[in-house]
Amino acid sequence: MAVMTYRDALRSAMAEEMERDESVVLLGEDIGIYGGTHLVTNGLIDQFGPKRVIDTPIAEGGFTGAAIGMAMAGMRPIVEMMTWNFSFLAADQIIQNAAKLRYFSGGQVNVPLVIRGPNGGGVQLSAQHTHSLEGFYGHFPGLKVVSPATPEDVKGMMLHAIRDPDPVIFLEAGALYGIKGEVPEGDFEVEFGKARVAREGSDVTLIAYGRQVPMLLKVADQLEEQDISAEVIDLRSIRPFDKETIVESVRKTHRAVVVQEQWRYFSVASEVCAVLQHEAFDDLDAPVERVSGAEVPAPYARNLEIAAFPSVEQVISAARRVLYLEK
Amino acid sequence: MAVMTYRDALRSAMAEEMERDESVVLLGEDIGIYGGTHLVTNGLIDQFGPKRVIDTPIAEGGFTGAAIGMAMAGMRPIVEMMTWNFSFLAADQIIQNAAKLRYFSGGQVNVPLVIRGPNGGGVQLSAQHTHSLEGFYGHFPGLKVVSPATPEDVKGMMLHAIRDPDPVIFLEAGALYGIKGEVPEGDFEVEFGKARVAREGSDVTLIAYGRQVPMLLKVADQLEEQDISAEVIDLRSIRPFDKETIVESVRKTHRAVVVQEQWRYFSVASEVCAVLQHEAFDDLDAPVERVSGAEVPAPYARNLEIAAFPSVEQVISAARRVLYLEK
Amino acid sequence: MRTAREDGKRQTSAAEPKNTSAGHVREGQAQVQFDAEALVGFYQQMVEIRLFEDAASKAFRQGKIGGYLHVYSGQEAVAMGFINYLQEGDLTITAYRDHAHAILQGADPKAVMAELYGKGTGIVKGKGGSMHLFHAEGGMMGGYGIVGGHIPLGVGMAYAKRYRGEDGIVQLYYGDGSMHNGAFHEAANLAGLWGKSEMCPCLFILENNQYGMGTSVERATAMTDLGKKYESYGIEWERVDGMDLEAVLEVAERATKRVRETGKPYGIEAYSYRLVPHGAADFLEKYRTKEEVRKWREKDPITTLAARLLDMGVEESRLEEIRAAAKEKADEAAKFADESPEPDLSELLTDVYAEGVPVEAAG
Amino acid sequence: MRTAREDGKRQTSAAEPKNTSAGHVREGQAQVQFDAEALVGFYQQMVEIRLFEDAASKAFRQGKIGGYLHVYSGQEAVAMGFINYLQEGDLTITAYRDHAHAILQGADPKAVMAELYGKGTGIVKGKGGSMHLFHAEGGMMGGYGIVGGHIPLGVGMAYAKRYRGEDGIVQLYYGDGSMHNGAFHEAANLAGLWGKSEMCPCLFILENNQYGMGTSVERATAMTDLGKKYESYGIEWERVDGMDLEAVLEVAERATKRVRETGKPYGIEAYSYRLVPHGAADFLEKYRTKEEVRKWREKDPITTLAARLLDMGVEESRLEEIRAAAKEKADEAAKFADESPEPDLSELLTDVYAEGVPVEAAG
Ligand SMILES: Cc1ncc(C[n+]2csc(CCOP(=O)(O)OP(=O)(O)O)c2C)c(N)n1
Ligand SMILES: Cc1ncc(C[n+]2csc(CCOP(=O)(O)OP(=O)(O)O)c2C)c(N)n1
Ligand SMILES: [Mg+2]
Ligand SMILES: [Mg+2]
Repeated sequence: MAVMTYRDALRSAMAEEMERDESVVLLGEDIGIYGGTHLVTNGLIDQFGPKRVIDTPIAEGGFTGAAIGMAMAGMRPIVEMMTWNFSFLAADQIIQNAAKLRYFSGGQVNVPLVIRGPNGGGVQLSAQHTHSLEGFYGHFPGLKVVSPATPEDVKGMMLHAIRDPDPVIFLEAGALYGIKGEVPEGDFEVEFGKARVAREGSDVTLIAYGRQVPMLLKVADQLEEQDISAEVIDLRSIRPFDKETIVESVRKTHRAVVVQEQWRYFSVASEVCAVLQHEAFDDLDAPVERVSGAEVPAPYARNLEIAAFPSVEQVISAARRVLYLEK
Repeated sequence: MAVMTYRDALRSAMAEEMERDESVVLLGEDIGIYGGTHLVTNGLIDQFGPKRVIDTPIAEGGFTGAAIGMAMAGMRPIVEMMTWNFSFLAADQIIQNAAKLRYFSGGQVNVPLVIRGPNGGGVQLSAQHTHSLEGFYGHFPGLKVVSPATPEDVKGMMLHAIRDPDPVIFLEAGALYGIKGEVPEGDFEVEFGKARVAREGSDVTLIAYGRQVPMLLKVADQLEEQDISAEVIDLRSIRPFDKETIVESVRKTHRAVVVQEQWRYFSVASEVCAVLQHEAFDDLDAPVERVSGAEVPAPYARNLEIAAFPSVEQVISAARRVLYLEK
Repeated sequence: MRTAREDGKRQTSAAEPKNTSAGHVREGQAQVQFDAEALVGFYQQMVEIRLFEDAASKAFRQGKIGGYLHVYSGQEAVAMGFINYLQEGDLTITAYRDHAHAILQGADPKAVMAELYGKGTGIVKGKGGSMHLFHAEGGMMGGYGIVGGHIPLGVGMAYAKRYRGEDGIVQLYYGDGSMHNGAFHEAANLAGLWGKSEMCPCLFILENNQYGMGTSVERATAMTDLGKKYESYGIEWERVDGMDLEAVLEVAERATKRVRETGKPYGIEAYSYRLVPHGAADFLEKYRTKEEVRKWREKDPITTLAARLLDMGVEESRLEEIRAAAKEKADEAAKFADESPEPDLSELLTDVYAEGVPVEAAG
Repeated sequence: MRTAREDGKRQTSAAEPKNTSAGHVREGQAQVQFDAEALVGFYQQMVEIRLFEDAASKAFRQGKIGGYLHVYSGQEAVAMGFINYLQEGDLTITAYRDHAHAILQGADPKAVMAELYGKGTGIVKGKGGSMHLFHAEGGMMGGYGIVGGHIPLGVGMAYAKRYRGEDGIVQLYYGDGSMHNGAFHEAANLAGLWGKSEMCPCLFILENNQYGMGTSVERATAMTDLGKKYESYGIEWERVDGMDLEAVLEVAERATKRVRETGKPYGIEAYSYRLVPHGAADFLEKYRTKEEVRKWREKDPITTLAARLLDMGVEESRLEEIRAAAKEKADEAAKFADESPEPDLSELLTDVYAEGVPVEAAG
């Protein structure tokens, strides 16, 4: 095991796989000479040259589409969305082409493509630069959508994503680039479709993904002080969606809180509630509580931004509500 | 009351408001000289001229953006998406500009804009031309999203939408353009944010929107033959989302089935489940059942397409499941 | 071998005098000539396509084909001419008006027709329909339904060809209506850029049939000299009369070779006309006059080629035979499609993912 | 009145000899001259913007400003020149590098700085931050964060101006990096088209500072003569040295008038240079050399204007006073921002809708 940051784990997954597999290339804005806005690709152009680390113009739809074409023709491109906020410009390519090509070609072509970049808010980038798009992309069959929250997962899931024959939407938690954690040495994969029990507990299940996972661990610590044992589940894989792990946990705890910075309606948290009420109807001792972002475009001012996202206090209070310790 | 088709009701709403309010214009592909692919705008260019019925190039992002600019500068444009499938190309404009402008301008500008067009499947248009985007757009604060299912609603909601100071995503049920129904004479509005009880019943609540509403009425008829009294609720307004009407109904029936042709995950049906399990936890005698489209891009072949969407049989069976009449 | 021409734009118009003597490529000359036998072969393929489209249109009217149906009638010389110069390993990609491209690249017309009918024997198993024909084995990388959406894909494929050290190229077909879409702009700009390092052997073939649905070029852009738009991207280009097979062949041979040799994109504007409605649901054609259509019908690439062949001494009876055989082939395709079974319902849930995800049915 | 020039492209370069005598618009001539007093006024405004940006950059380094911060230093002559010719009812729209545009259109620098600090006294109540300044009252219709995303809006606003029978125009600012985005292509094409019926008085002002973040024009497109891209849309255009205020003023006066009179779009390429990093987080600037920056610093529009004023006989002490006053103004703005209260928390939930929708808090 080595300790490294989320950012370095991500970079090492790409660099190692590029060493192993020449069909892997990177495309994106300022990922080469500039070094990557978030330094995720820093240095790779020196190592692999400009034919494999391709700086593109500001044309998310165009270069995502080109990467789809590359994937169809035998390459394994990794597209960097400088931030996922810009991916609305590539939504047509992602949803209409990448996700559906295998199907409407009757299986004649595959699209082994990874689209990655930071996602989520928290650093005052305001309305146009703050989105958490797990549910948005997760809605579409044909895509695989993941949201790793630890250095180990981001490396293992990236290695899996690059080797996956299908298009993968790789939603990194931008706010976590700097966090450190243990990462296994050598080549390893973290498979898709399996949620992770980040902490075991018995009284209540707390569910999240991305940057809300470390927050839930903090919440669990605080709940422990109140003699409440919280199980924390990191969904990590959004599509395929792992029902089993959350249902199993709720069978044990009988209570759940799901937390996301995403907007409440038609979201990942909605799905968690829908699944739990269906699969664990008789096990639930209280309605599943959702804690979501405020129903507003993200504001800039620091105090407003903080108020726009779920807080530790809100989650604690939701946990206490499902335990009928408060209203 | 006059009997007219959904299509004619829609056209009359636009034509009448254009007569009343000169700031209303239409933009879209082939809406003028061609008459509109679905003939919704047929004849309007003769009545209002090419400065008010603006045929555009095939540039959904560009003309949607231009319409946003028009709206900011005092006009009330109505954009036709020839079909909503093409709106992914305008997703950035809709989500990043229309939805958020009022907020990030600190209230300095409004975007009184309607974007309308047909949505949903059922006529073998296959993968790229079959989407039901209620949940997709409904996720974003700043937008109002509606999905009328009757001639009366489509007229009343369109009149409301045009006069609304905020951007409205107006998702028409393409498959329903030809259906007929009674429409009040004269000027009337159907307000947003209120679901409609399309049929009263006492044993089970069936919930849908768009073209699944007439289907549920058929289901209700068949259930009646089995002595099951079904209440049918047409959500009509997706954002704002009317929790009250569905919760009230379930307080009465204690059971619910929600039906959509949309994909299951992170969808309108997920939200309905999430709301009901939370607001009617103690009232529910069975888990809410979802009936959704198959988790595949829409296929072309008739038999596959039929199999890809919810059927009357599936809904009946779901209704019987929540009544514990079958497994 | 004649080297690729680097001198940019060149106009080949129907009015230009043609050398009618038999022969093939002539070194150092722009003109390529085909002898009567070769032209008869092209005639046959074009007639086969036309009659295929006629059969498909009839089936649509009979309700045997659902969804949309966009036929290529009037534009055959364009795909015929360019596809003639494809080599093993080359790829093509186009929009939804794709029947001709698939068939010319070796797709079995029976499988294509069966696709239109939505049958299990269809070329993409009945899953895609008319707009989404694929014949990947033959290099036909698909028909696409979102106007402009396939253009970036073609550019990326061209990069892949060079990146993988193959000498294949991409022929990228697209319509005049799609040129005003952002996807074209972004993709053409990438192509120009990648061409600087010889990483983009992509031949852009603008099928300018003068309308995008009901919108004429004049009503879609203020700058109607569409080919000139390539210049914004540093892409050299030329225009060709797409109603004239020989003119197309001449340009196609040279352009295809040039792209292959240089690794740079090159632009074509093939000027032609859709002699039929936009799609099977375009009943009124209010956007153009009968007179205009009639005038263009005189330039029908198939009848003009027939006249040329007669001039060259080919017997009318031979052409008649070709037409009869083509009719039979089209009818056979329709019969095959009609008699084929629907896809197995299990097919609904396959081909969504290549790996690892269980797919849920409706319900 | 001099009529608008219809003759298209015209090059105004820094090398071109300038008539230095005092005076204003001269009928029938391309050259506009300003007397020293007028130029001193412009100097003052440009210095104020520069020092505002310096104060903002300092505050960013101190952690008082969050998010992104993109300053305009080096490019002041462009906005100064064009905004000078705005009339009541005209609108502008730009990207995220928007402080200068807002201030030049009358936004209070205090409110702008407070916005950068995320305070309740900010020009958009602290909700938008640096990238989203609006001063709708003064016609400033916003700064936007998605590259290219605001361009279609500007075109639509121009349509609205004509549609409503107003004689206002739109000045639409955008960067070189955004030109390769589909949004530019689609919007410029619409503008050209609507211009045919005189429904698009939109002045496209390309702020070509030669880089989009770390990507030089050469690495973003094969066709680096950016202004020529206007021709694809039937939009006439000219290039101007955006480091030279007088050159900009001359072009701006004429171009603004022309757009107003014709109802047609017109294109400008204003060539300039970002003398500072792309944004406050661009530490390394690996994409350009120190030498290049140094060379361009010599053309700094403010120092060259100062030199010109000295030449014209303006006293150095007067310029010094202007700089001192501007510094004070910037410091005051920073002080105001610093001392202003955060937005009231209730503001989180306002301004989402104009009507009818209750907005839910987090939790
Ligand atoms: C993005 C998008 N917008 C609209 C449509 C509807 N549509 C289908 S074909 C067509 C016209 C396209 O014209 P052109 O590119 O010239 O091709 P042609 O049909 O003439 O071959 C339109 C508008 C679409 N399929 N995709
Ligand atoms: C669609 C989109 N992609 C990427 C970005 C990130 N980004 C912000 S500014 C910028 C460069 C834009 O360059 P240019 O248009 O030349 O403007 P300049 O910064 O030089 O004023 C980029 C890539 C963005 N904001 N929007
Ligand atoms: Mg066309
Ligand atoms: Mg720039």
